Amino acid sequence: MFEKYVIVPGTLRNTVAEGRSTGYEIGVRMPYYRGLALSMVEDVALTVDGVRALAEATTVTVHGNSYRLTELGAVTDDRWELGEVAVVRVAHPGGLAPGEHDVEVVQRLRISYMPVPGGGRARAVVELSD
Amino acid sequence: MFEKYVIVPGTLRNTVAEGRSTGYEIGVRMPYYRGLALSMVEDVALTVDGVRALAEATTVTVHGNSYRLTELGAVTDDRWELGEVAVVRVAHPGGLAPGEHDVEVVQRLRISYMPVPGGGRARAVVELSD
Amino acid sequence: MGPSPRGTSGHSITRGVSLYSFQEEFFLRTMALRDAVAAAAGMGATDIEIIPEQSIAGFPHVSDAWVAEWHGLMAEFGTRPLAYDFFLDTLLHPHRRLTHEEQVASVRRDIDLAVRLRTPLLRAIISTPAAVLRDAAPYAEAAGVKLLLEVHAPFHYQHPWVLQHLTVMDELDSPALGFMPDLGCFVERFPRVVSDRALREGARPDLVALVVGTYDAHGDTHGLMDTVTYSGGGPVDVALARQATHFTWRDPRSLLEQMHRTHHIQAKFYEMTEDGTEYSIPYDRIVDVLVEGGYRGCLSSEYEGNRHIQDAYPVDSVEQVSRQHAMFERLLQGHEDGRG
Amino acid sequence: MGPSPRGTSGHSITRGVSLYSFQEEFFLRTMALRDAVAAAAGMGATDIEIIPEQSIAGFPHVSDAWVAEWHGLMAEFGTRPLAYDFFLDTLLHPHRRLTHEEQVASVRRDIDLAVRLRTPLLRAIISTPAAVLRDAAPYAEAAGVKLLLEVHAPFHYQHPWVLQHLTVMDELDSPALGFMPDLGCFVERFPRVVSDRALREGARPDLVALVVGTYDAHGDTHGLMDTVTYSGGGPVDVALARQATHFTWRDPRSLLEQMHRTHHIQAKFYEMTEDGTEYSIPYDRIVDVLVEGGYRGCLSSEYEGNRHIQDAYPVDSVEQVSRQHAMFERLLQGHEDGRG
Ligand SMILES: [Mn+2]
Ligand SMILES: [Mn+2]
Repeated sequence: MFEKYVIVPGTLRNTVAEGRSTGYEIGVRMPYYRGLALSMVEDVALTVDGVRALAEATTVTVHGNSYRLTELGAVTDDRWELGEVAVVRVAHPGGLAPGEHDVEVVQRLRISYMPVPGGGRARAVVELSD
Repeated sequence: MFEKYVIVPGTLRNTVAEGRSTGYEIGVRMPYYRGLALSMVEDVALTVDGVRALAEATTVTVHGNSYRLTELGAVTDDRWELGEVAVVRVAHPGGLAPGEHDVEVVQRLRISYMPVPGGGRARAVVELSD
Repeated sequence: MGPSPRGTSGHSITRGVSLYSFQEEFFLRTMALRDAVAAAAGMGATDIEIIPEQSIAGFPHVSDAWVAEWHGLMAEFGTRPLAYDFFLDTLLHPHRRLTHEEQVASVRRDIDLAVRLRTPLLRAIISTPAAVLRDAAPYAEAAGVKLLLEVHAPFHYQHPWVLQHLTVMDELDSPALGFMPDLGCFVERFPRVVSDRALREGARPDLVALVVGTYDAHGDTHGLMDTVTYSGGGPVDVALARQATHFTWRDPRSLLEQMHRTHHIQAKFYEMTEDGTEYSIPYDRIVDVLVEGGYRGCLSSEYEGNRHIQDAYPVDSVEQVSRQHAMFERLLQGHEDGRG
Repeated sequence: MGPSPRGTSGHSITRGVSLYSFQEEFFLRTMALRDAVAAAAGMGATDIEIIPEQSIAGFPHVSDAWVAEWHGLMAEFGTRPLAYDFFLDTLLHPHRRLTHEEQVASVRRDIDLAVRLRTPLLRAIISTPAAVLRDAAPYAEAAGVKLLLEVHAPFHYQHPWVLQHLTVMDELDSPALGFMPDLGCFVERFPRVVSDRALREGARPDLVALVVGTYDAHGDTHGLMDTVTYSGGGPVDVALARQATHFTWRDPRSLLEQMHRTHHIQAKFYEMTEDGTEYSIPYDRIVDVLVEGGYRGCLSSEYEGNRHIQDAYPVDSVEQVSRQHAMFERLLQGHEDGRG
């Protein structure tokens, strides 16, 4: 469901602090037909060019509010809305090289009425934007 | 099936070369009711005290024949027999400390008549033997 | 509060749209709430069903301004709020399940919001325990709303889970409890939008034919995944076989069993064809059964085909829902001569 | 080569033991082949079924010495080799499936070994494609052996997969092709060894009762996993619900449908109770059906309870199989007055 729309083209960028690339970020949608409290987002795992981002190095930002991926379980009072493009940031000193990158996003959602986890896997080649 | 017998007590040992501990080994049985060509053993993943052994650092020895875990896929002419205690060795310089260790073994077997992978998970506290 | 009988006509069935139908457009921001209500009204629907967790950013915090806009839209387009679909996030927290009291509180929260949105019917998701509806019923009764369990495939009125609900309904005999069948229980033919997508993803045509043929013959889907595996099928083929075990076909006459407790119907559909019929669900026979049973309520469109075609085709949910309403009109017309 | 009728008796059914029954003891090296054959003979069984991949180290390379020992054991204990269970490792290689020709070659390899072991019947695992048996049949015919598809739960003679086999059997009309039902198709009651283990692993007693009750009433197990999830069940509860969808119950009279092609029977069982009956499979009615249908062949014990009790109890497969044979004797005795 909605796999095609999970990875948002044109949103892959390096993050920069004091003139240095500290990592990268990309816009990601949730593959589900309603919004969900962040406490039910069990994982948003990014893999770029075969290198999997550590959960500890990942943050998720929805409508301006940033959370560490590892701390989402406690966030019952904020939501990832339907179709909202969240910004997923990964601390990765040096950032990504210019050009195209193979991006994979695996999401695991805890949907109360499903006996198995929700979510899904999306993969796309994305060009690094400035 | 047979989970209880997968990890063989009394078989956890450090491996030693030139007076130094180079890693550890443990006796493991396959949780299945027949023998299987090694090419169908997709994984034998050891985790000791929460540290997962790398596939690249793991070897499997059946009746005296040793194979790298990563190369088992090509071994169609040797088998892990029913109930046979294979020796699983992990390169881990320094080896394990004396005393008890929390050992987990996850096996994945490619069973042709099953739509999902076979194998299973076993866990036990095992004392390091001399 | 219920739908009004049409005087001389032979049925008391109204037409509605669940905004669930426009999930593709909401997701991609190509339609807003106003567009959706306008579209529904444009096809002659009178009733609107809403999934607040889908349509209202910031849920469960809903501003008075939002509510005012909602009622403004209803007035502007001549529609009425009819149903509110609630979820019950029993697994809200990572390491513990909501307690019974927390679950009841969650339903009460939704009742409060339903009162503000003036939706007299609430969809209780099938996973809602019977004891939770039992203990929320008095609150619903006081609020003048109904909690209707959505009987969704693979469930039915003889299923152990639904029997627990029937026991509570029998004991409580509350006007606030009832059912809302989802017509996805009546998939007579395997939806071709699903098998076509599998083919696009590389499924083997002979295995697709096997899965579809077995389903369409209402054959034994037990062991269908194994059969596909034994035949050398890959993950896409096996996934299609798994889907065949998720659809269900049963006789639409089973709708008559609890008609006295049926106050709303979710008219699930996968594909309205160009000739104006649903490819897999026999709406003609279903409407006949509803009229025969004297159903007084809404047929609320629930389009769910988008997820099966979005990989390759543009999704036009408005066109799909419009076709369904043209079909509703045609089928209901046949009962408007007073013979119902 | 087939079982010999008993002259004046009313049936032509022999008793056998599949060495599958002693998998626990073989696995743990507490019994060797000789012990197993001696045990089978000791309970009056005449026929031995072997799973070479389980019993013969070094398979598929089997020495003449091993074969000589095998026949020596048969002679010593007065038993005869009857059946050879083959597997078909279509997924032998990680990245490709065996070709059709390789699959046929695998079956031929097993036929060659069966000839050496003098087992006239081969169990073709249910996953064997019909085309593979079709193309191996002439070789089997020349070798004087039969390839018998093991019809295992959830399969049956109307199942699409088995229908493919029936088509081949009808077309080829070869004496080398037939069936070997596994009586695990006839699980009337949920095996308590399975539910008891779930309880030991922490399953919720009310959910165990729901799963077992639904199964025993032959109710709808569709949605049982969901029901357990909605009721707050954890992984052990959900796994038990999944198991309820793997067992099957059908009328033992369905055995009559292909009796003319039934040349062997795997007498699967989970628990022989102290009173000498199988807890979940109605062997009394099954034996009646077999006699009524004029079945000429073996009831070959297939004990599969060990995996469900080994976590907590000592496994005594010999005792379990002995009890089953005492039951066979009792039930067959009832038909030895010539009325069959
Ligand atoms: Mn629905
Ligand atoms: Mn069997």
